[in-house]
Amino acid sequence: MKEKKILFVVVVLFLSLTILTIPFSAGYAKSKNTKSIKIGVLLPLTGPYAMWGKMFQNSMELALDSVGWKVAGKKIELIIEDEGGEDVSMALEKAKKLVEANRVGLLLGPFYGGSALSVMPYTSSIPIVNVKWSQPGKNKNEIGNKYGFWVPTTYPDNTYPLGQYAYEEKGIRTVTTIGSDYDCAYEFVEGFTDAFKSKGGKVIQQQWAPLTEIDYTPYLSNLKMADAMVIGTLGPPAKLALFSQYDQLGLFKKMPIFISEVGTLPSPVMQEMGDKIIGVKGVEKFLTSLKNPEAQEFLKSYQAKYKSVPDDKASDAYSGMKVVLAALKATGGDTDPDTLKKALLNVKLNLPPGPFQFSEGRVGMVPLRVSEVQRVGGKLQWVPVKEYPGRPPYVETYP
Amino acid sequence: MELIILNVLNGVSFGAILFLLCSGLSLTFGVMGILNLSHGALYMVGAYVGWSIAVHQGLNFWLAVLAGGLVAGLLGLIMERGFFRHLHGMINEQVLLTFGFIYILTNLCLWIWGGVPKAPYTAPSFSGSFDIVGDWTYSKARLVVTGIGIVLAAVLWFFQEKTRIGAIIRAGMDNKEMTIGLGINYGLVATFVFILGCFIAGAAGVIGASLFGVTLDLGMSILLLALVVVVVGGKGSVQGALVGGILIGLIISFGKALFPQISTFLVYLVMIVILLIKPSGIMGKKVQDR
Amino acid sequence: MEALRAEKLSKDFGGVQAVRDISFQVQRGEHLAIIGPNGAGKTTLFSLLGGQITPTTGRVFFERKDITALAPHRRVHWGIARTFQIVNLFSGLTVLENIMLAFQGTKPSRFQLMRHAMSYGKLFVKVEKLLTTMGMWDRKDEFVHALSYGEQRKLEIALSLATEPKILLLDEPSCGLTGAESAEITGMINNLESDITVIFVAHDMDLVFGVAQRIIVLHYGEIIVEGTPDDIKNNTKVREIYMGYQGRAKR
Amino acid sequence: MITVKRLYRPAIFASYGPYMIGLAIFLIVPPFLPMYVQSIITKVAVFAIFAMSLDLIMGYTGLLSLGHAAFFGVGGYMAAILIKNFEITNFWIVAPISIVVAALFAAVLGLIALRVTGIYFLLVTFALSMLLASIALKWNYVNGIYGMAGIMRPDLGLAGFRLNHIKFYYFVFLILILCYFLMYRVVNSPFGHALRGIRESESRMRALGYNTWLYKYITFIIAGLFAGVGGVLFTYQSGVIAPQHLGVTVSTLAMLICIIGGIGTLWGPFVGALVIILLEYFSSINAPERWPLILGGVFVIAVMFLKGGIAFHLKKLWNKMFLNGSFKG
Repeated sequence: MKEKKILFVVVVLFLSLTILTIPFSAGYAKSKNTKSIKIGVLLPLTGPYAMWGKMFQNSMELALDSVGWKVAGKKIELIIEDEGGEDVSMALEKAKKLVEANRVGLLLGPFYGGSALSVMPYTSSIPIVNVKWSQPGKNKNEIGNKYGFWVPTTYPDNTYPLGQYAYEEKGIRTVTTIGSDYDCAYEFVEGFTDAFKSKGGKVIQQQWAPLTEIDYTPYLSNLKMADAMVIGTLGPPAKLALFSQYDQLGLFKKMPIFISEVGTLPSPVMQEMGDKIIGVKGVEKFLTSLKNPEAQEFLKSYQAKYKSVPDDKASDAYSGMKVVLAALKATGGDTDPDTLKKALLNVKLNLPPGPFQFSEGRVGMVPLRVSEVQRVGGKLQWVPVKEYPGRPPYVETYP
Repeated sequence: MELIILNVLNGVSFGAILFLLCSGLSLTFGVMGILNLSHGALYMVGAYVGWSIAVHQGLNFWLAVLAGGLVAGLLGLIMERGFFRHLHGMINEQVLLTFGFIYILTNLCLWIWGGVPKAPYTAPSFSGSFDIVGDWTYSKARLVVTGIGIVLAAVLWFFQEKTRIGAIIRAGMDNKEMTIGLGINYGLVATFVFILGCFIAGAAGVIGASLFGVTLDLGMSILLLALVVVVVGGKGSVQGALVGGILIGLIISFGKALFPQISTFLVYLVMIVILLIKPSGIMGKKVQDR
Repeated sequence: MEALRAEKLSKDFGGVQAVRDISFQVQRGEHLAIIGPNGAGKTTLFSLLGGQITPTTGRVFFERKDITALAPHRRVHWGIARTFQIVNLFSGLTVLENIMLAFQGTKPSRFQLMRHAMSYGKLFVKVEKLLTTMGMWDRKDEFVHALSYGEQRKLEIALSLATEPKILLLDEPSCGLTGAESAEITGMINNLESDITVIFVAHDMDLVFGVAQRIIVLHYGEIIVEGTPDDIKNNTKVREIYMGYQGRAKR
Repeated sequence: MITVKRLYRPAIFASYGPYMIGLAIFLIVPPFLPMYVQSIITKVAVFAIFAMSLDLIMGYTGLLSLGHAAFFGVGGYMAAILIKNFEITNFWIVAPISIVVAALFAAVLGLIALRVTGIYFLLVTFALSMLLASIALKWNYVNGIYGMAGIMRPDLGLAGFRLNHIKFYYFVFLILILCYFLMYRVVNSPFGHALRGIRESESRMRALGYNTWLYKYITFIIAGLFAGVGGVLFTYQSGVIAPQHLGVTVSTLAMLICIIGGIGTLWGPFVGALVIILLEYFSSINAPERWPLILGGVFVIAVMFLKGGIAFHLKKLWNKMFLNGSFKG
């Protein structure tokens, strides 16, 4: 009989747990005070991109600390939800909850491309301003959303300067490319090759690996020798393994590497990888070695509060929040979509990567820096070698 | 010409990793009839533990392999004693239970080691490469891994075919009731084999990490491959896991080189074909239709 | 009228010759017993007749039609039903549900998707009649796993009777039963309708001599003797096989 | 001589009580809930249909499939393709076609899967669904890994009648009731009884004249059809359908819903869907970083302690109160 009792208790506990959570969150919807500005945020706290979730949260909170969590006299309330990783429908459910229950004035995120595509139709139908620090692809129904803003530039524009640099400065004439089999990687490679081919360069091989790839050695041993190898972007499982496999096949001596995101090699990982990655070139907006005051101030305050080195994506989130705060200041805290949209469009601000402004197609314009891995004072660092000023995206956008 | 040699080497070394992973899974599946889907998660936990020991603390690589194995073995003990003991023969309960463990272990790893993927780490004597053919060089780590795979295969084969415990295990696989009838404490042997399987998974994680590094969704992606190998190789036999592993490794490496578009389908297609022609796998024991 | 005929049936399992060119005939309504020591190939022969396994050589005829390769479930539709040596019932279902399934097995309504299973009045009448004759009507709502072994054995036979067979193959119907229970089984077989042919395998000699009109003795997969119960009783070879087993083998 | 058409006529309320109460709750309460909870309850109804279809083959026929999400995903993808690529918006064209396509897939895959039994059936169905998922992952026509998004509420072809949140919920709930009724008939028909027989002992069923392979094959198709219904409604409800909705995570979720709800009863999966979908959603709201831990814990607790599922215990509780304890499992 005793065992039956335990079972019964478990069942009752079980049901009460689920019933209990419903009113809790429903009641939550009742707190509608207009004094504070509510900002809803979708972050990848679980799933394959969980490493950036925490970093985004830190950077945003850092930006809010700098204004004391207040703008135009109103308190700012940050409501953070997990966008989940693989299940793109979860991001949409959370967006609905933020809009309908928490009555957020504007929505930040989600980060992962799939989640962004599934949330986009919902946010544009309400409408609600949706500022993102993930890079937009050329996909029309993403970049076509009238209330969508992207702090970083598009994928192809991000790697366009790298293609120019490779041809003009390094005298590279032929390249072979590798990337994961999804549109983010296609467009990163496309940006590089558009610039490279427009100068007269030749692409002799393109390889695409599944997103969940674990072992890149077969692709590397299948490489055709060219002046350089270009990496689009690789699925999370083993992107770092590619570099050590590249080294184990002795290819660093034969072919320099150009990568499209400096974020692929964050600083803790670089120290682990060691000297083999010296000379790898990449392109990014924010680098810890930048000299401008905003960059140094962001770096120092991030390291002081979180004891770790911020990377380019952290700077995107920090810049994103700074831009939003500037726009909210301009509108006196009013989050009406159209007024906020106008305010965002004429935000001009100096941010860690440099002077920032939105293009008419609502894509962020900041200077891009081609940089190289060098050992500076005993630590491996990304050192800028050439700066390209921010300019409107060459890819078609829809103002 | 070198392309073929390289691909064969890649296939065999990747196959060795798959063997390291699947030998444990195949044993536990064969001996206890339990399909432990969280085997991949144990592989990942082992790899993370190995990273902490080898890179974080900077200790000897082989100590990391041992540590990874022990932690995974301990988890295996908890799983077997606490849960699997009550679920003999209830296959869908087992599948659900092990799937629950995947969720738990992955989130625990996220909690303990954070989200940043770990770069491949290996013993100092194995990093680097050596010239084999033309101007191509080949990584020492991959050959070491292949070597470990072969050595483990020999040890497990000897353990299964020649030792007394091995005989008990094989008898148990054929007819469990009869083995128990002979007065052998089959439960104890089964538990020992389960923990051994998990130990091998954890150790394989560390060895595999010397090639692939460690990330959070390694548990799931490696599991899918492991299931294919166990089916192709045949459950319960060490030789099956080795042959299955090498075969799948070769299919994958040649698939990626020659027709990358369909390499992922290929693996599942092979699994389905084998399941239809010979459900017990290439080397597996004949399946009695109870 | 000839109900069943086997011609030179033989079956080997990877070199082991379980049954070697067995031929015999059974007339309609006749009660035939198949006896022999363990391992004589009785169950193999039985599975060949039931269609569970197909013979290596030889053929089986049912009312002169060749059914050697006919699938087991098709044979039931032609009127050949069988029971199992190890009780093989639907233990998770009630006695009533077991019998309903058995009755439906050969009826077109078995594929009916929409109508409620319990709404077949005519079928229900037959079920009620069979269960009362078997004396299990009051146990009809009982789960099979709650029945006694004897009742399960009776239900085993009831299930095959429910398919209204022309030929009834009983695999050791009284195995594991007490004297009284096996006597009950003997009585039940004897007052079956006269046109049902019964072929059964047994060790229980009272059942054999109480029911069989003809007996076949198998030994090492071969028929060594065939005849009426009296011939078998005083046949020297049969006595030697059985006695030989009790006493020291003379050879 | 008993001539009653139906043998059982116990008191109406006692045997139909649970249905009435359940129906009342799910018809009256939703309008008062906030909109996003309504969409979650709609997701519960969608997964209830999907889990019931899995229960047909798992609970009633005893076949363990780890790839049932394949038909769920195929139904969803077919609807998304018709809406996005063919621009057919009328629900009464999109839904039937998608459901039929899902059933066709079940017919084809069933031929392959039913050649093996037991743990190998589980592995073949797993491999088949992962094969479909990896095809969807690579196929640009269906937008690859991101899947197809931006699918609005179904247009029922009635001029001026727009399905907003709550109307869509009632629409889905109506389809759930219809599916439940159809599956209830199938399960209690002679065909349904034969399925239970196959679960108990397939060899005995063959000896009684049933072509057991054909029964399993038909059930596989019926289950695929209802899974397709779930898939179509999921695409409308969530607005997106992606490769992982074909894969093993959704199949295991359905399996968990059946186990927790209680296999072998049709309304078990309904209770299971309610508990699991709500738990998954609200645990991810209240513990954004640790919700997989909670969900994983629930997996383990459910399997270890809830033998027979919640429905079993609720029924026992219900019978104790009303049928003074004459409870049969």
